[in-house]
Amino acid sequence: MFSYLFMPIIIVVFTGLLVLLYDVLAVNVRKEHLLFISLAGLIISTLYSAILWGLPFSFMKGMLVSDNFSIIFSVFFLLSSAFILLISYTYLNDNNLNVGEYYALVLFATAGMMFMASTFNLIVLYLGLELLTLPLAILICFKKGRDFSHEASLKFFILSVFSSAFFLFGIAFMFGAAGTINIAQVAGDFSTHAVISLPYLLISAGLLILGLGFKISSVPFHIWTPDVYHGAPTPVTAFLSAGAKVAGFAALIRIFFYLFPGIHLSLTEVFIVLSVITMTLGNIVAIAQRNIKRMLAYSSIAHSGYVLMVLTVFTPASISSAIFYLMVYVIANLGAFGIVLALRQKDREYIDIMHFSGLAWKRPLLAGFMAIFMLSLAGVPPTAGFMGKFYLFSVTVKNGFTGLVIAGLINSVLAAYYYLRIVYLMYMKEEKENVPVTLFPSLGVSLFILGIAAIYFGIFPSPIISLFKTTLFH
Amino acid sequence: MIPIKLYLVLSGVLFVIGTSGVLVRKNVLVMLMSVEIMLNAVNLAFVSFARYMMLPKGQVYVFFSITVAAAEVIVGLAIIISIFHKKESMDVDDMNVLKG
Amino acid sequence: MNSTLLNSVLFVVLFPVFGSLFVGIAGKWLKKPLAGIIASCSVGLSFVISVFTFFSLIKLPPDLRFFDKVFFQWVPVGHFLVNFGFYVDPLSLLMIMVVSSVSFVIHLYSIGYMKDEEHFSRYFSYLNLFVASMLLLVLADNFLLLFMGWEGVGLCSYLLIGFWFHKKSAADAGRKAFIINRIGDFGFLLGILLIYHTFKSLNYNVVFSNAPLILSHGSGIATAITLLLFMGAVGKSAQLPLYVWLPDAMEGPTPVSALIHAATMVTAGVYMVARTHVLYQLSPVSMGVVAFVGIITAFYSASIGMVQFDIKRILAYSTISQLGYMFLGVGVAAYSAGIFHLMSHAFFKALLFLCAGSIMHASAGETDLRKLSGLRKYLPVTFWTMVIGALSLSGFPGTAGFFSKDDILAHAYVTPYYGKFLWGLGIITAALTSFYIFRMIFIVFWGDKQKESHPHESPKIMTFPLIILALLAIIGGYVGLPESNLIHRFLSPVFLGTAVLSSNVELKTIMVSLVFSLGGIATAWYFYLVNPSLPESMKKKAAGLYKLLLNKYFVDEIYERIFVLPGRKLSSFFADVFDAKYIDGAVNETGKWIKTNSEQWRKIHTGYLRNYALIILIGGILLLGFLMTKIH
Amino acid sequence: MTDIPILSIIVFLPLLGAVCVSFIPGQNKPFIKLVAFLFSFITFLLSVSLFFLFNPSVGTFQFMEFVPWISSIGANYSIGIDGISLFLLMLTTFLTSIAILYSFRSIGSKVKEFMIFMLFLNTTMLGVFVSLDMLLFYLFWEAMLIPMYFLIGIWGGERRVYATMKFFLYTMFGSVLMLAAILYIYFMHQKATGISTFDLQSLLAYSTAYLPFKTRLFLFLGFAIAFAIKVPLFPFHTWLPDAYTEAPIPGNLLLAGILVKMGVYGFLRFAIPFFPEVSRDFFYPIGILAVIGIIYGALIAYVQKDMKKLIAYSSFSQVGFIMLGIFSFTDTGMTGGVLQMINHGLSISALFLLVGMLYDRTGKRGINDFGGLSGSMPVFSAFLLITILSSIGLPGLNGFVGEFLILLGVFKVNIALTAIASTGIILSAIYMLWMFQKVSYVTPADREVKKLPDLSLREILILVPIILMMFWLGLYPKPFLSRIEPSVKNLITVTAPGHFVAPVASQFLSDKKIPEKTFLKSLPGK
Repeated sequence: MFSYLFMPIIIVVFTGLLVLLYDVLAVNVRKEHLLFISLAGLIISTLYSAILWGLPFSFMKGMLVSDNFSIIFSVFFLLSSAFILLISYTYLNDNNLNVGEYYALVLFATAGMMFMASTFNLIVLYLGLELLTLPLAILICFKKGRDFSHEASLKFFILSVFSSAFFLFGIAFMFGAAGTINIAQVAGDFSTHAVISLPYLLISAGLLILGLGFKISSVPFHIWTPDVYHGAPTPVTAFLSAGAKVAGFAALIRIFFYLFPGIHLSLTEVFIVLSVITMTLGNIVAIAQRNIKRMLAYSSIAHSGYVLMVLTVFTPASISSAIFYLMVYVIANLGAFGIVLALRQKDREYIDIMHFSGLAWKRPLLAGFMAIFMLSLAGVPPTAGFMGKFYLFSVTVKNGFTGLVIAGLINSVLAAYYYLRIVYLMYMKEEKENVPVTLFPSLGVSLFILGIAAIYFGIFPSPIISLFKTTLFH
Repeated sequence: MIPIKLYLVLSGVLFVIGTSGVLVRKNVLVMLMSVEIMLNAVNLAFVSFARYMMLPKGQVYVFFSITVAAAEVIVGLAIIISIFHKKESMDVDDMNVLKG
Repeated sequence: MNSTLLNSVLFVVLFPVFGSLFVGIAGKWLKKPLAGIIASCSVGLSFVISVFTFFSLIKLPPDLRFFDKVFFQWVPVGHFLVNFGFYVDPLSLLMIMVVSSVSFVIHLYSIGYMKDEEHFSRYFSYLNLFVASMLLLVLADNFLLLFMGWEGVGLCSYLLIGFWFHKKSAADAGRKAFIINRIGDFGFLLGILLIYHTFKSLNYNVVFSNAPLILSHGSGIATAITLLLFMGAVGKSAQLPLYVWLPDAMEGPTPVSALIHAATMVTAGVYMVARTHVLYQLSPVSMGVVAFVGIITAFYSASIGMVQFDIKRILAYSTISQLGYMFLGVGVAAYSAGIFHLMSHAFFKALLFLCAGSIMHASAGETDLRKLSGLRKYLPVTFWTMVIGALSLSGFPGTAGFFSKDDILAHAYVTPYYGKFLWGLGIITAALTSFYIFRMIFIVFWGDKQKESHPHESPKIMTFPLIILALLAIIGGYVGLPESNLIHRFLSPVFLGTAVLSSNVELKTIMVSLVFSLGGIATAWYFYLVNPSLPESMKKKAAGLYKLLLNKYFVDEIYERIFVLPGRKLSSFFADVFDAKYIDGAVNETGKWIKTNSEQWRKIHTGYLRNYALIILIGGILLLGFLMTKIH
Repeated sequence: MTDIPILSIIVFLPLLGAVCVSFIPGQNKPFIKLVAFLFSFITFLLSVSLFFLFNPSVGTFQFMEFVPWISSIGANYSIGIDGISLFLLMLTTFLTSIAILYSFRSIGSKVKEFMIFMLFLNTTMLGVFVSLDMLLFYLFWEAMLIPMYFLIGIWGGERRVYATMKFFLYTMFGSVLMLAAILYIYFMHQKATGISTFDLQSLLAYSTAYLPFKTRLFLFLGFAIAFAIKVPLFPFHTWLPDAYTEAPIPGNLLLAGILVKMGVYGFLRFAIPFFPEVSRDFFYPIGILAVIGIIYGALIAYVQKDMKKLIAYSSFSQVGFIMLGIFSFTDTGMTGGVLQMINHGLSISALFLLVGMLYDRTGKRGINDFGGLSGSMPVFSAFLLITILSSIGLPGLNGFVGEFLILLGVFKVNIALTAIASTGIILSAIYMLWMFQKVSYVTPADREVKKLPDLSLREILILVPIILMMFWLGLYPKPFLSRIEPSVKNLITVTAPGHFVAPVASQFLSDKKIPEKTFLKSLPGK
């Protein structure tokens, strides 16, 4: 039973080890093989996850679970990792980074994310978190010889261990409050009115929010995000924005879906405040950014704010809309980073927003996709971003937070400004500097798929939304 | 029996010391050590809760924590060494190229 | 009347419209006189149809001479329905005959007058459209269609006054005409709205038959409606205070002035008041206003006319003055007298203008009295016809003007309210009128020929119309002889229940006004032929008055100061200050404010690791602190 | 009516065109132009067929189509038209064809992209007019901003980027408020009935009958601000002069001809039927703003030096009439308002086309740069004159009928407002004739202007249909009025006080009763 149900994670971990071993042991290492092996692992794992759909199972009282929620997120992580590998392939070659470790670390981090999404046990969650964080820290400084990446890596590393200490402290208090760190069990205790120490529980909740807030870059725990996104190698930045953040949300949703009934009053207020300041700060500071990676960093902060909006109340509808939004966000964000990766020649990257000037008339298709991604992030129909926002807002109204929705809507107008600026540069400004474009097949295909998805889900969101609306938790 | 609160206060004090270390010290290594103090403070809390509630699984969690701490130190040191190679400096305030 | 003929009334309007379209579009390919001939024919055909209609109409008994022919529904919305239909009755028929006949003559004249013009066909296209609009105005069976013609003539006056578009003064004058007309139309439009609001219809039949039932005599609504309508008439017929466009209208070609002053456009106001007399009858106040505005305008502009030097300008003020008479007429309920004067005025004023055109033709476009003299011998036809016109204008016995003007004055005399005053001012104006017109005649035709000028008589195509009009200016009056008054009898079914005059009073007033107008002629004769130095010395004696009159009471300047300049300033203020600073400013400043904030807030990210840790810590403390407050 | 989904075909044919164009190589400009024009023209022809298929005797929706779309949230692909949208639909297809035909010459660079955006814009605009589902409507409504953003930003004038950004953000700001209102109604409806739906009719019946008054007030404001920005109503017009001035002429046609109509259409289709009482109470605020706009816009137009700016402000001034008519709640006023939308669309696009034709010749568009064109370009001057006359409401041309009906309607409600609004007819004559004089009269000093070639056959062909329409609408508007009026009547019936208060209303409002009309009584005129 065990091996059968947790194969997805195991496959990923073993693929990581296989890649490492292959790189070290094989006589004549072909770099493509590393990619193929990793992709194969990810895809097999994805398929395996898909098979498990609708077969909820829990192992060791929820230390590991496999329910629809975990499967959706696992597939998310697996696919986004696959796209990360696809879009980073020649980047790695050009920077002499194309080694087994890179693939292995990405796969390990993926496994960590999957752990985060598929456990009720907080300590396993902590392990997953660290399994995500440590490979990431290494990946961030993977590109040797750059001040940026070292600084970014150090900041990321110190701050994440700092905040994970708080997270761990939160687990301890949960243990103190309920005598268990199994969230489902704690929730069961609520319903049976067993004695739970409320002060400890609240402290615990606060510290857990801090730890996860760090991962999802909610203000004020977002503070590392811009620097790290800026300093990390671009594929890693994409990975951070797509995978790590979503994993944080997966954990947050699972924890607070269960904890919520007990302490919903205070939590709602906390999430409202976090949501508003997160999206406002993210959007406003993004306006001043001149570096595309920094801009996308702040934009990703703002998007966390939007998702938090719906998490003020943990209803099934809230969760399905949050998942849909995250999916839409990841699609557009991966696409955007993919295009940032395309503006490159060998190891020189062009990440100032001015480098986008006149792109549309040089590479119309590329610019067209960038425009789609930007508009999707801005939430303009008919892109998926609009549907995501629309669904999110409609659920928030349903939850009774119309004021929050208005804040979110006004924020989306602010956001439109800086997303449109990229579009404006691409289409309405003359090219200043000759910016080279390196487009390779795997990147092109990825962009194409992501671009189509960003439109498709904007027009036909129905199937995927109803998928997310099924019973998610076991 | 010594009340649980005192253990928690001790744990809290340790945690604050660790936190302060991260905040005030400029040396990266010392910062890393301060984080270790924080983790140990948590371990103390775990153990005291476990003892107080007579739930041995709390002590098991500490093993997980220690393992993770060890992994953290390894990765952290690796990063610090590679930075030292480059910069010949341990001062964390030297690193503020990325800002804004 | 058979329906074919009634249907054909549509063509009274359609012929000139087609003429206008054809000449306008195909003008490029038409040889010069051809465009003019086509245009003239189209108006001529209108005239023919109206004459036919006239003859079949008078065969009918007087009570049955009213036809409302609907062609199609124009604007149907729910209960609101306005048809495109024509109202054929003695009044409209008389009007279309006058309009089409005079216009036809002017068209003919224009062929000769405009032969050297570059945009010859365009001119005729406009001219045809002008006639068509006026005919539409007259024939309309409802107020909205009337308004269409009403605005249409305003448009055509704009186009024709500004016909010589290269001249800034012409362009300005055209614009002025249109805009001042629009000011009047603004009131007129409100009047129409109020009519619909009151009667739930705009059709003449409905409105007029219901008016006495719905509105009581002297009711406020009746006064409001009629005054608003009159506002339109004031604009269109150039009465005080909206007369200022007409003197400038002489910037257009002279036949155009003839057309505007005689047949189309300015008479529309008088026609409208006569047409809606049922409503005016209900409001004594409005009647009084109409009469007073009329007579004051008459006197006012005649006084200006006395000192002007431009022959066309003198004629323009003369028109304003004569229109004043007509309004006096309709204002004292002497509708048929007003229409009668309208008709005779159409003949002699068209004549006078065409004569003026002939003079200009002869003297290279000169219109200044001070540079014209002694033309009698060179322009015999012009001279004689112009004298006839002038006599008619002065009300010389036996001319059309004599009968029609005195008809009005006699009616004014018997009006119960201030009748004597109206009449008194009327005959004084009559004296002024004879003075200024003969001042012009004497100066232009007597004396010595100017040096270096070679005056010559105009071609036949131009003198022929003069002769026709001169004949009309004389015999036109005989339809309204005091005793047999044909025109009055013809129109009486329309103006049922209006004042009938005893011939006794009429004879009495005729004698008095005759004395005055002959006195005017005599004075002019004395001033300009017998003792030419007298005017100069008079000028010096009454310098203030002279200056006032010469500058037309400074009305243009006053309007400029009160309306135009402040309007411009307000516009500039709105455009450059209010819109730019506040409306735009609000949005742009918000944008700037956000950008400033953006620059400020990003400073939170100092780049120092330890600051970051501190921020996370502070966030955590706040978060925990907040949660702690939830513990009771 | 028929089994052929003709509305869907009309809406999506241009999009298909855009896709086709995107597959043609960019160098093959004539072919791109031809394909784009054919698609827009066929769409136009199809929409003309609607005119004949349309049943003028009923005021409800026709050609309805219904396909489930996002079942989980109750959004459907539900479209249909009534007499109001029919003509806006036709106007859209008409002006798009004209705009594309015009752009053959004036758009020299990036033709392919231009055509793609034009066709895409066409689809979104058509979608707005046919949507009977709130989500679908909003989707089209917002999507429309994208092509417009590009059209202004890429092919616009000197300050195009500023203009397009301002346009996009400002209108988006309004739209999001509307989105909030839509979501709120949706939610309240769901709470009351348990049915999730974005269907226009069901939400409409619900909101007029059951929502508390205060809620309706806020929701109305949400809609009203969005639409007022689009119209634009004073003081929300700041984007307009910039966008109009900077947009390329084909963009102008659609921007001024159709986009601003969407604001009015929004009022007619959503704000008013959803909140009839509130709308009636808002006659004075909106009426006064409209009248201020009429006079304010006219005054500013008078001192403009740039022809496009002058036209922009004139357009701003004229839409005030439309708003006034719509909010009069009388059949004449509202019908006039709808008719005036068409009229304004025609006259304003003709004006922009004419300015564009001058710009194509000289690269200038200041009113002082020209003069005496009556001599050198007589055909141009004639067209310009007719267009100007149409826009200043000369009887016999289209503008008058609409304007008169509006004034007639408003007169019933408030005489003073009518009188003040009517001064607009004087002011419009002042600034329009001023422009005409500057352009067509008085000989210019500039030799070059004297030698300008007159309109080419293509240009005449572009203008003639518009001019003919002006005359048709002015002289025989009956076919139009007869189709608009039933729908307007229907609207008036639906918005009559108490129309939707069903007996079951009490069960939703057991504790809250709809207060009597007390709001805004203190405002002037009441």
